[in-house]
Amino acid sequence: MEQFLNIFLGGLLIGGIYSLVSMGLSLQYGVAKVLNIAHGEFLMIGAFVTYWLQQSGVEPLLTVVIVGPTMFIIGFILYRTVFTSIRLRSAHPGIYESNSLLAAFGIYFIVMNIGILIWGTTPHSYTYLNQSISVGGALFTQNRIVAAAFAVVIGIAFYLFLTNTRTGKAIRAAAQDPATAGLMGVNIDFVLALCFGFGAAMAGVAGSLISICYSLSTAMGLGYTVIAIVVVTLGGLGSIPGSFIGGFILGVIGSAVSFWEPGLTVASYYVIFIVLLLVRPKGIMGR
Amino acid sequence: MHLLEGEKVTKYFGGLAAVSEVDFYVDEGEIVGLIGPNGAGKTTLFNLISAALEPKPGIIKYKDKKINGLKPYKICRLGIARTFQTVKIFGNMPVIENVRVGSLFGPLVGLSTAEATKVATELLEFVGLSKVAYTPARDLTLAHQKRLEVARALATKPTLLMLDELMAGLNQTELLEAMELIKQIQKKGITIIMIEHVMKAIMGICDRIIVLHHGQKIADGTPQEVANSKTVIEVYLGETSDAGNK
Amino acid sequence: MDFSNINWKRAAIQPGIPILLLVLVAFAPLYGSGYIVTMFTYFILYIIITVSWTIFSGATGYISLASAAFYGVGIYAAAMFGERMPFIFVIFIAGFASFVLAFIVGAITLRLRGIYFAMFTFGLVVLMKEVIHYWEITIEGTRGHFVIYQSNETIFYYLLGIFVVTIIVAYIIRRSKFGLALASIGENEEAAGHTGINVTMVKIITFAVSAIFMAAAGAVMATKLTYIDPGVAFNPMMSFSPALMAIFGGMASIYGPVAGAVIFSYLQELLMTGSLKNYYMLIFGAILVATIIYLPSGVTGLIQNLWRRFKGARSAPTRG
Amino acid sequence: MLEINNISAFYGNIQILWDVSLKVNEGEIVALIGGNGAGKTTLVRAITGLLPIASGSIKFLEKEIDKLPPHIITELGISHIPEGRKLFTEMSVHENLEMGAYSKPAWKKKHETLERVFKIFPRLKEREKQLARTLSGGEQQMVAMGRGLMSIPKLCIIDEPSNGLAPMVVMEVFKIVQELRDQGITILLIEQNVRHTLEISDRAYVLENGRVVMEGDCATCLASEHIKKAYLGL
Amino acid sequence: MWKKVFKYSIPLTICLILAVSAVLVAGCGGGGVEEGKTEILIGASRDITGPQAGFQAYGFAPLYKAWAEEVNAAGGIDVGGTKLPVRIIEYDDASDPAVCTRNLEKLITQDNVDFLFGPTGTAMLFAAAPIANKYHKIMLCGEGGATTLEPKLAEMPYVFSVLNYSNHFQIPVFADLIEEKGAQTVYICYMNDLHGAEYRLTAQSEFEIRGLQVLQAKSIPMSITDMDPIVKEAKDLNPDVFCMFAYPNQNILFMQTAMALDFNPKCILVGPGCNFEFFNLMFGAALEGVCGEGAWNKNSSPAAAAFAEKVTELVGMGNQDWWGAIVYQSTLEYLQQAIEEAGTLDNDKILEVYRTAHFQTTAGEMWWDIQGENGGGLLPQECYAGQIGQWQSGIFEVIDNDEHNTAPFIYPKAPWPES
Repeated sequence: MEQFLNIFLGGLLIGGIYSLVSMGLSLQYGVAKVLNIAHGEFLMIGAFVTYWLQQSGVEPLLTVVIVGPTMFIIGFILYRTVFTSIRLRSAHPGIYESNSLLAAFGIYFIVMNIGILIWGTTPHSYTYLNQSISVGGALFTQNRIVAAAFAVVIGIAFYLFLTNTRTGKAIRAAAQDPATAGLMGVNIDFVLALCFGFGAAMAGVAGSLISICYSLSTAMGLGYTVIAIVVVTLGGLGSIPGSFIGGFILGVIGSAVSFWEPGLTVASYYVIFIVLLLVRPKGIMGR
Repeated sequence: MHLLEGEKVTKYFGGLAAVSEVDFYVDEGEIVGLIGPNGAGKTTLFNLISAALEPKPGIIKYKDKKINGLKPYKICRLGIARTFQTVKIFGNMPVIENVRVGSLFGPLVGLSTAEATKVATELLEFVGLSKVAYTPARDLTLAHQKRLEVARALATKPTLLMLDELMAGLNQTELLEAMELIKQIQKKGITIIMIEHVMKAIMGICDRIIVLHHGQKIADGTPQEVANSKTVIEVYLGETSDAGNK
Repeated sequence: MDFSNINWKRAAIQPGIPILLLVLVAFAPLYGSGYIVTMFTYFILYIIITVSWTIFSGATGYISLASAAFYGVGIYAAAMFGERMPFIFVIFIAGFASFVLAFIVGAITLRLRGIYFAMFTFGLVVLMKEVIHYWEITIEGTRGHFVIYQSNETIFYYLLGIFVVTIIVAYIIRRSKFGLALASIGENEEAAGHTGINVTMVKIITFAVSAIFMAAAGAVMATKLTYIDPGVAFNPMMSFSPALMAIFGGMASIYGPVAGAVIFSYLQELLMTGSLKNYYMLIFGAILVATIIYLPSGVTGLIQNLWRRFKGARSAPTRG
Repeated sequence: MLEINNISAFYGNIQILWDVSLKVNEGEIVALIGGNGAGKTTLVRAITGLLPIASGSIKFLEKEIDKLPPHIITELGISHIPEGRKLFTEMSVHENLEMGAYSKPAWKKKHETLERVFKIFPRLKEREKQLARTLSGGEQQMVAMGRGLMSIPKLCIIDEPSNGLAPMVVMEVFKIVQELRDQGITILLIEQNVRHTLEISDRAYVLENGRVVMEGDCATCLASEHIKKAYLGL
Repeated sequence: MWKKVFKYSIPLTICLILAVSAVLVAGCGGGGVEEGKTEILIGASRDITGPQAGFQAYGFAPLYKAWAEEVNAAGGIDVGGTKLPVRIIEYDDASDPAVCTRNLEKLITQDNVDFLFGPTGTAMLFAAAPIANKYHKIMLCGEGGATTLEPKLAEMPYVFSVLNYSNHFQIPVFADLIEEKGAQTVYICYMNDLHGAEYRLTAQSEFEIRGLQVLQAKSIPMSITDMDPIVKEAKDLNPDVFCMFAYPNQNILFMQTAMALDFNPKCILVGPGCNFEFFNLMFGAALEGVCGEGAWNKNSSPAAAAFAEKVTELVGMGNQDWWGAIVYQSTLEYLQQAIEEAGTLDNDKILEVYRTAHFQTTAGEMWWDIQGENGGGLLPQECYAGQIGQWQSGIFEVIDNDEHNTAPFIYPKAPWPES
């Protein structure tokens, strides 16, 4: 029972963060149609900014307020400068998708290496809320519970934003049919850039949350990108609730594999991904 | 024996039947027209025959052999060639290369390169594109691109040629030329099944017309029969009277 | 036979210059210092990988990120069989193993839409790395293998041989009926299918053939590395490099990928060996983004455009 | 109200529209008819700003609109009800309608407009919470039209509303179009269903191969030999 | 016709220009004939921007640099009568073995270095050793060790492995220590790379020989961020001894997790990393009784005391390495004396000296244990200052069961302090 709680609750806790990262990618890939392989790099930058601010005495959870908007602006500008022009130059959506994938790889190299030049390659960490709490005999540190709670709150808040506001509805409309959304008077370039910005902001915030419970290094990004891609495929392309739930599912699977054999965790994500692509590319929530 | 025969051909997209239980046949040497309003399932039916899609359920027979589920290239090599509603040419290749692809890969026994070039040149002559043989295909006008598709289809040495809206968007002169071209193709002994909206063309050259509506066949007969059919006038040509009440 | 149509000058120049260059490079070990041989070895390596990448991905537009997997298969073949048999057999085994792997991967994935194919192939590289790594650590209790080593000149000439074969095969594929089929698939897959091309087979076979050269090059390079582990063998950079080099060089002709490979491996030589590895990666990324936005047809495309414009400007007065 | 002067437009290298001129006066239903590929949809794309025109001008309420982006044109009061309905299938009927009122001025009044739309299409009120993809074809067309009205348009471009609908439903749709005109909305109706269209319209333009081949009031058109032959199959 | 010629000749000309310029540039860099040596060049491919970069930058590099400066300040190394200064050329490989081999080739064939220093880490050493041997350059492998390299050393006469590693005395010593104290069960967690794999294999066999039960041997990936599963499982199994064979970052993570989840076995061995002073600064009192691989400290000998002060000054507080520093320094001193004895830079002549000579160094008398007939060398156990260390009141005490030890082994360790 304790073992089960350890695996299951531990999976849900990390799953909360996976959800947040994946919802960000879902916006970028599902709506803006950019398979942003540099997604994890925004997370890395977010984590390091938090680390940096924490070192100069700022409460880590408060840095979310700085990291989120900053990453949003960076993502927004990036989309307007790089991806909009790729989109306008591409003859058809297929070319846009593959070119933006390659451009995202370029951005991945750029951002990661800027990170390395600033922060080096050695891992960093700080301790914050490092006491543990017992849940039915299973121990969890406070920082994880706080981070997961934060992630879930942000995720739900964003979902409410999507369903209840004018801009949120425009994003959902653009996700389903950008051309028609344009007919409704939605400025598509703007909305797609907005989505990309929100995606980057979510990655950044997830990075901040990760930094309060795990150690960080400039090479951490790609791992989270992979997780996000798997979750987005799992949850169904462009489905925000799908990504949210998918994050928890992958968290639990990852947790179970880690308990059994930590060396195979990453491999298990790829196996899930490959099987999904072959068997059900639409994802569990896709139609 | 019919050249091509379909029994209860059906195709669902999602929950919606795009083509439902359509029986049809095409005899050797005929020109068959396939008409119906937008969304009636004409192109879907074409896709089912040319194996871009697989009917579920239903049987399509060609020369008395079941051809459901074959790959498109097999269908092509059996002798069924097609053109597309929205042109699908190889835009960056020269015109003649487009046709050569057809003659190199289309027939059951492929031609040698030299023969293929010869055949391609002849076909371009036939459809009237020899002047632009070496320009990239994407630079042609829409009418010429459609002709190019016909030439490419002919290069595969088909018994049955399927033309999807060959005449859409053509002007009066081009239209007449296209009709002439179709007649010429028929003279070569090739059976034709064509989707068309231009009534004049359909009525003028088809031996038989099949009318689809909402995925169902509502009429099948000579142009005269179809034009006089009450159902067709109601649902397709648009009768003024109380059509809605029936 | 009619000889009047043959353009003798062109016939001499067209293969002439590449052959001259090849001879020049082939004798590098005789006149160059030890390091020139090593440097040229890397140039040739990247040309092989990039040209063979272009054989499939350039023609069909399917972005394959599996190059590293095939290269890695070659490396592992050398590590496993290098000591047991003559090296030339090892190269053949590497090529064959890679062919089979690519064939299987192609058969199950080439029906995936473009971007999914790219993701799948990338996943394949990482998965192979992780699984072999795990196998070595937990089952064998070690990581990596030693590879028999060979003199720099031997390695150089092996690679040169593979290079020549790759270029010839790429040229033949481009010029043959098969190449026409590939180009048709790249232009419009659906129409190609309906024109009688066995789309799936053509794609799978090309994919598998292009993998042969990558693996063969990997097998040779393994002897240069002398010690290999999954991280070296399945380094994702080997997947990105050919894509960038080909796109940067331009894929309309064989020269494009060659030029791209030479430029980048020289840049790599300047920055990566030395202490600017991270700057290399940074520049690599920046050029990748810039190329996609500003140079869709690559350097060779740009030069051809400029040349056309230059020629146009020069001949304009005579026309007017 | 809408004035199109001698425009041409291209897709890639192919010219689709040749010197097309067209006028819509306030309070009219103007029909634009023509076969597939005649250039109707291209013309609409040019008006709504989705396709740049090569030459000529488009004026709406005396204002040049041919260089404006689509969302601004929508705000000016042109609403486009697209061919094939193009609903946001994973959103509810209510949300689809709300999207119609996306432009800022319309958003402010969306509750009142919604009431009006529900008055015209009472059936939509019953289905308010349903996902759009669960509706029948006719209902979907109603959502599309309702959505078009949500932007409080001055000019409504309705693209092939009868497409793929059962004959009975087609009649209903055309009735609604007339109703809209009676409520003071100017309409540019694009149709293949020539007879019905000409019956409810005030004036008509016939587009063939990207050129306007005939214009005039509907009675004349219906009587024309050309129309009879080419479109009515008589 | 000329159009066609132009069409093909332009791309070809570009290729030609590129190729020729490449030849020229490379030629200028590497073609020089050496004549009248003015300095002794030592090449190294190091992890400057890779995962262990911090240790390279603060822990290891300053020692080598300081040695070179010291030698140069004294006028250089006496090579057959002329004193030549020493220069170290460092390239970055970011822990990528492929780049490392390429760097070494560049150092040897283009920069014409006289000697090589080994790269950082076990796997890197594997990649580097064959290259050194291929080009007949003496290589002093500092920060790495590899059991599987041992049999190969017999065929690698130019490779000298400096550091003590798993079966090269550390784990056998540790196994003796815990066996003596009556430990029964062990949990092993190891990094899934060569370093971890080797320690795990050695540890498993050494423990089992002595009748200790290995409850679990689990590998963790380099990228691990969550040690909870490992620590929770270990806590369930309740071993007497917990061994963690991973790098500092994972070890720090383990320490934090073990404290947070209150996992406190009788003995904990973590390393490498534990041998650095920063572990002490980071964990303070919590580190009491934690063992690590190494070791030496200021109590090892008077020379060591002086060297400890020098090291602190060189690398700064926190970066002192209580495992390798003293050996690296001593082998450098050995190299200098060997060159002077040989009176030439000819690697083969110097090799002769290496095979037989004993020299006095900071760590005491030093000589090499030559493998096979004429192979490379390992240091014998007597030449090390210690094998296993344990933190006791802020000092990394040597606890070996021989004359090297500076303090007795404390078993069981103290509980974690209340936070």
